[in-house]
Amino acid sequence: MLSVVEKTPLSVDAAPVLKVEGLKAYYQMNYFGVRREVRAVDDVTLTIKRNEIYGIAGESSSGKSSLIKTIAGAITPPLRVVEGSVKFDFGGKVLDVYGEPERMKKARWQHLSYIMQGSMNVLNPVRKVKHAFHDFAFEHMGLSERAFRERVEKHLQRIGLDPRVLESFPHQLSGGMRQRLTIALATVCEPDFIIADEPTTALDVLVQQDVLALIKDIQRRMGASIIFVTHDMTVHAAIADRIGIVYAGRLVEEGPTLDVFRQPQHPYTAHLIASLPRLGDKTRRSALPGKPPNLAEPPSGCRFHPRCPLAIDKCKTDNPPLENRLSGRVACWRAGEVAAA
Amino acid sequence: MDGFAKYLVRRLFQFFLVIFLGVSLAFVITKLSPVDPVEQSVSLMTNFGATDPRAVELMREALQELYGLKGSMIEQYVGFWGRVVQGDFGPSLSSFPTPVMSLIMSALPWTVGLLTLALIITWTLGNLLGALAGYYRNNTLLKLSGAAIMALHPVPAYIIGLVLLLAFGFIWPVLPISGGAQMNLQPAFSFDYIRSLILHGTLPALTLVLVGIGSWFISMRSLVSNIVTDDHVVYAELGGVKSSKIFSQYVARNALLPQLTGLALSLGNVFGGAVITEFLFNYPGVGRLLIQGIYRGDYSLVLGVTTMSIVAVAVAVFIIDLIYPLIDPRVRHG
Amino acid sequence: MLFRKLVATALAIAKVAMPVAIAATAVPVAAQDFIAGIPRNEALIIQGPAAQNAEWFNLWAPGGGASTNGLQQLTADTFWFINPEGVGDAAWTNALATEKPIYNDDFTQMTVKLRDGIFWSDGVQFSADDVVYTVETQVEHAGMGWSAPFTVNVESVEATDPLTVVFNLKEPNSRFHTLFTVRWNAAWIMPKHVFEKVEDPLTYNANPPVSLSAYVLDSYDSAGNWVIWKLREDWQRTSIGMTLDKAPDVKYVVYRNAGNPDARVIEQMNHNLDVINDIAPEGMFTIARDARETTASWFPGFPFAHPDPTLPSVLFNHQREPYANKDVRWALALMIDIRAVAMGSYRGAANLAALSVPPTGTAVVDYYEPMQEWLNGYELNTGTRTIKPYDQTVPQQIAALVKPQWGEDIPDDPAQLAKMFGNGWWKQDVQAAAELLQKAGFTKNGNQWMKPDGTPFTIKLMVEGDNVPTLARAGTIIAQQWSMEGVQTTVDVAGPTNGQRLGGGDFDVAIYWTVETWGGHPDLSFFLESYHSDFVKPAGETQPPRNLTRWTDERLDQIIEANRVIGFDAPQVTQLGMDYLKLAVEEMPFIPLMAYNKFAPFDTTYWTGYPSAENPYSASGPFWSNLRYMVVALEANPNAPAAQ
Amino acid sequence: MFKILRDLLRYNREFAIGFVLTLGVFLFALAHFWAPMPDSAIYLLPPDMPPSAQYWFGTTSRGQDVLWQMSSAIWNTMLFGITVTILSRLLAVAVGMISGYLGGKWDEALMTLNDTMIALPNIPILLLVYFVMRDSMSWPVLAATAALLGWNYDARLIRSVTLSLRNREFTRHAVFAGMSVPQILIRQHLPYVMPVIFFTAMNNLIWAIGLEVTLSVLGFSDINRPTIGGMIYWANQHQAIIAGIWWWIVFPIIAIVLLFLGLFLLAISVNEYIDPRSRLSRMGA
Repeated sequence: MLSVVEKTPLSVDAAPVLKVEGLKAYYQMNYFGVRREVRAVDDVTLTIKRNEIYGIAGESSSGKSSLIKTIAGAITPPLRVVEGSVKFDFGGKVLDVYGEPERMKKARWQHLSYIMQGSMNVLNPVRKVKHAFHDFAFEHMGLSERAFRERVEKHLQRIGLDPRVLESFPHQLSGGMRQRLTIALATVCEPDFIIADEPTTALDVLVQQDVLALIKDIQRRMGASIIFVTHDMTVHAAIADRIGIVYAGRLVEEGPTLDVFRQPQHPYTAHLIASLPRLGDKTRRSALPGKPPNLAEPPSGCRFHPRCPLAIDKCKTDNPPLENRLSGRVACWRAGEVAAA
Repeated sequence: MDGFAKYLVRRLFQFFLVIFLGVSLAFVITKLSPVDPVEQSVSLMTNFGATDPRAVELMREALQELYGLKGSMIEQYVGFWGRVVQGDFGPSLSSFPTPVMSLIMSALPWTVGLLTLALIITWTLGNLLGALAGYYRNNTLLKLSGAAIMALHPVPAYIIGLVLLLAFGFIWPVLPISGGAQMNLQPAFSFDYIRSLILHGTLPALTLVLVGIGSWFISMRSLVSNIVTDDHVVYAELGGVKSSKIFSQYVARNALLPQLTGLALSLGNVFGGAVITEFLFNYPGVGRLLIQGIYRGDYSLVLGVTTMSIVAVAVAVFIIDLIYPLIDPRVRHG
Repeated sequence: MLFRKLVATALAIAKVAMPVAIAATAVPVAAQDFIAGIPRNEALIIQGPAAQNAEWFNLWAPGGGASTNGLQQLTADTFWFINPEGVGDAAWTNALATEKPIYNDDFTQMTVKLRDGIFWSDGVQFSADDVVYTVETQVEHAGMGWSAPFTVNVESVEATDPLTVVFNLKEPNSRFHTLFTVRWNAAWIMPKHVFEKVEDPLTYNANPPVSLSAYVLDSYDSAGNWVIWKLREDWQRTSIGMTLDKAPDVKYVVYRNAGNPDARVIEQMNHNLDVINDIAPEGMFTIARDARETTASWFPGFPFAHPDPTLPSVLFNHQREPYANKDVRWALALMIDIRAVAMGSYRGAANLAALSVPPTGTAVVDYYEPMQEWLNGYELNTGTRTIKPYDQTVPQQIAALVKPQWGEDIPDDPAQLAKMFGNGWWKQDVQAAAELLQKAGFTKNGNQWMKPDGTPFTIKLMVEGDNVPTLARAGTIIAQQWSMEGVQTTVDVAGPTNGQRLGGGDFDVAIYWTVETWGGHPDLSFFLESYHSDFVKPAGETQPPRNLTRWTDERLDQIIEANRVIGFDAPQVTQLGMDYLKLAVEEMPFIPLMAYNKFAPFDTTYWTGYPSAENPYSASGPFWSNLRYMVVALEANPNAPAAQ
Repeated sequence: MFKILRDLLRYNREFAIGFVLTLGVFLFALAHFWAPMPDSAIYLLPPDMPPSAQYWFGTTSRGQDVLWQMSSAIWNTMLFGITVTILSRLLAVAVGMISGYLGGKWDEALMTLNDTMIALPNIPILLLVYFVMRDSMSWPVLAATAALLGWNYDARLIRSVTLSLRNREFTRHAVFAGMSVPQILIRQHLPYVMPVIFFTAMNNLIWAIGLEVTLSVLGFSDINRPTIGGMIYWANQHQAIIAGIWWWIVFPIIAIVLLFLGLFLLAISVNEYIDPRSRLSRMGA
């Protein structure tokens, strides 16, 4: 199956910053003679435009984390890209993540930065924070040591951090401060594109709100695009312009946030949204039966069919393509019937 | 009390406990020794001369008095601590009446010098090679040196020493195989003396290096291959940080911390290796003193050397413990 | 042989690498600038003791080390010396004394005439006052080395004139002079002018020492690895110097601790160590094979070794059952195949002993040769029959065993063979051994002998181990032979506890020596005095040295008592000695095996004229005090590599 | 089980080499049960014969066949090493897991004791103990003594693993489910500690065999029992290397190095296989 042509109606004015086409990334292991192939990312196509915040949602082990790592070029064997491409376009300079690793490496931090999952631990525990800024950003800025320092301090202040944190060691800072610092680190070069993997997961709710507001604020100010992953639908609701739903390594639905929340097209999306707690609602949310599938031996046809309340025989044999529908795209044989169910 | 002070107090407590338990253990074991120093001396003195049986009786009594071996075990133990605190282990029985302490003090610089040098080389080289091998997994040269080091690793010190002794003392006799410096050369800060020290120290030090390097190499390599998957390393790679910098500041520096603790913990074992090496190369250090003490049944010497080595190892561990916070900020700032 | 090729190749490489140092002289580089500031060709390098008490040079107070690092060999002196290898009058040397001891009739007084013109190395003249001081000081200080024998024996000592000393004894003692007669060592004379200024002679380290002999301390290593002695300017003013007609060639003597036996062999082959001993037979053979042109030894060819006047034996603890029974002892002796023991322990290079006296020095002519006939006729009753156990052909049998390896070194003449391998030994006779055991009430169960009480007869055979490797090896072979004949035997390595366990009676059967002699004199009082039953301790108490088996016998006491009251040189001494030897054969209190052969090769690169079986003018081990006679007799090798 | 072995052999080169080496040495050691002569017998063969068709590894100066001596020696040395390893593993696991799981005062006390023992130079202490025991120092006693000195490093490692498990969710579940402490430690935590035990066991085995060699070479062991160290002891007694009887020392050393190499390769490859964490990391999130 080759890439599906991009037909999103929203793509009229801006050229896409990121183009992911027919991306397949598998864990391929020859594990003591047991050949295993885990299809963590299976034929994903999506584009992200300038100034856009794109959220990727899904349960844990749905492959969403693998997807964003693959996009960031942050994968190590045994996870390998099998097919497809990831291309960034930074002002006419097109970078193929898997085609030109050297050029890609140079572009990092200047054009593309990354906020890692578990970003509590991304700072080197034995060095002061200032060294991290220096290592990551100094070369890209072309400034003198002093000017660089001033620039960093200013940046920190803007983010609401006391510049004195530069002289601290990571373990002396609170979780929230460290998270802010990684965001500061990721944005200090004012990149065109930020990739964030579960940026708020480890934080408590209040800090989480704070950080979300910060991300959104920076994005507005710098005019960057963001792609981020989280399982937490409320975060998507808070900042994403568009969201994509991933199930078992596949993109099953995509659309403007508001539309997706209002009118999910895929039964899985519908379930995710329905399970959100609502004010004043005291009824227990119905849990989805069954477990996410084993990606090493995924179900035939639509991978959701064993858990799907709407499944029909066709779902068991044929894989539904991702097709435009309403303001977004969806991959379901019974897409139109979800709302009714 | 801040974290550092707390750390310090704990280490200090540990330091004294190690000394107390170690020295007591050594005392008890030594006192259980079946060798009677008086008999040992008597047989030394009567072995070669014409002997009058009645005279031997007299000699025996006189020696018992002289060696101060009277009194119960507890009395001897209490008295022993009193003397240990003053650094006085009494006279050596086999080198009577030279104080044990002065024997140890003249041997100690040799051992400390040899061990420090060998340990620095071993630790640095082992960790450097191990870290490189862990980071650059596909480098053929590093793979080969890794295989060589690993094959060498299990070979006991005695055998490595023996092979070196034969290779450079017999088959191709270019290095001295016995003693600490050239004969009739008085210790001085001169070219000749230092050259002689280096020549005589080469084979013992090489033995210790070859014996010790393997475990540092292996542990460092596995530490590094774990650390390279740590978030901060992966992140730095994604941040386009230069790989030489990642290796030195992100990988090696973090991996060195457990290795430093390992260094402190290994000192006791390293001393064991030094005993064998000194014995083999006839190196005038404390290890050889210890083996001689055992062979001669000189238990005040054995007790003195064991006590001193326990104290010395504890002091070295303590010093490393003090250095540790300088390198690991997490300990420094609690 | 691959290994030798390897060595040769490596040497070839070394030669290319260092053409100047090696190719010219065939001496490895290390030998050249070996001792800082001392020309190699003026120094005799002797294997020294393992480092011990480096700063200690007081010979008279207990303090280890001083006795074997050259101090007593080169600086101390006393009245007389006996050469343990010598025979007859030639073995006796008057050193500080001008003549032999003069006893009164009932042996309660001994007079010694001293040499004139002897000086201490600090210029003070030696006199009878030094001797008196030596005795009186040691009597006053109980811990000093010869304090005890002086206290027991000496009533008073006086200098009747500066060259005459008279000892008045507490009771008759015809062997009192042996206290001042050096075989290995003896009571050395103290420098009165030095010690009288010292507060406590027991803690005085005598550093630097004053010498009474030809050499004086030059320098030493505070770590104890080496001591260097140099020839005195006034070497002629010493007892040894007076006998020389020219200055000794050896200007420096270096006692050097060279490490384990392997290191010693290597160092000698590298020409860094002229005199060594205590190496394994294989080490000796290696030197003989690879460096024969530059090596001298006691015998020029096989068996090379120098026999010490000590007698390695199988010792039984007579206070433990069943070893008090002489039939058991004899049975165990007859189970031994001595040829295998000689081959296994010494690779055949053993000097066998059937009699209970070391087959060395004068004992060969005084005892072994005269008693051959008696030994040949000796009959042993096994309980069922009488056998003649002695076998005089054992030397020929061993010669046949070693001939394939040593060929031309092995003569055919039985007399020559007897010199090399001893006169004979007991023939292995398993049948007779079985009969003896049955006579003692033992029974055989399968291939295991059971004691009369019905328990299996098993033996723990104690050996010392590394210190005397050849004996450890002999022990394993004897253990195997006994085990094969139904007495399960295991070897137990006692290591440093060996001496103490032997003394304390904490053993069943051991391999060690319990007999030592003068070597150069037929008198057996050296060890026999302590064999008197008066000195045998009950089990659990420590036995004075020598009679380690705690053997008691009235006949033995009679011999000892008779020996006490005759003069040292009296003709009856030899007769009493033979009586003892016959008694020992009959009782077999311990099984004598052989002389304690020591391999003590000499490097002839720099020095020649070492003592040998041909010319046994001195003992050959590095630690014997009469080594001094060798040191002054050595001649510089004119072909020695030039000093650089 | 058999399938795993087959797969490992077929697909993991390190395992295959390690397996072949170890099995080879083990079979060689096992062969001593069929030796044509008792291993303690001496002078049954002509001494000092170099390796030949008749005596593959030559004969010793004591008239023994080096081949059969080695076979017994490796067996006895392995037996000693494995005994030390098992005993010291038991101690290390007990102390490490209890210390790690209980934490607090217990942890502090046990680890203080542990660190004290680590700081003690153990060769001198072993020599002293040997000295005291003398001939009652049989090899099992020596093994027990060595085990008493050889557990502390690994107790520390095991403790740190247990410590990290203590706060894991499944531990809390187990506590709520009413499992007793030993049950939790054995059923829940042991599987995670297993790889550490296995891996440290290899190092411990190496250490123990090194110890055996060292003590035997100095003559501080039962010299009647052939071991690798004992062979070298006897070779030294006969100055074998100097005398050119190199096969007496070289072959035992080669054998022991091969054994170690085999065990080491097995350890790292099996460790990879049974370690749930490394398996997890290979599977991805």
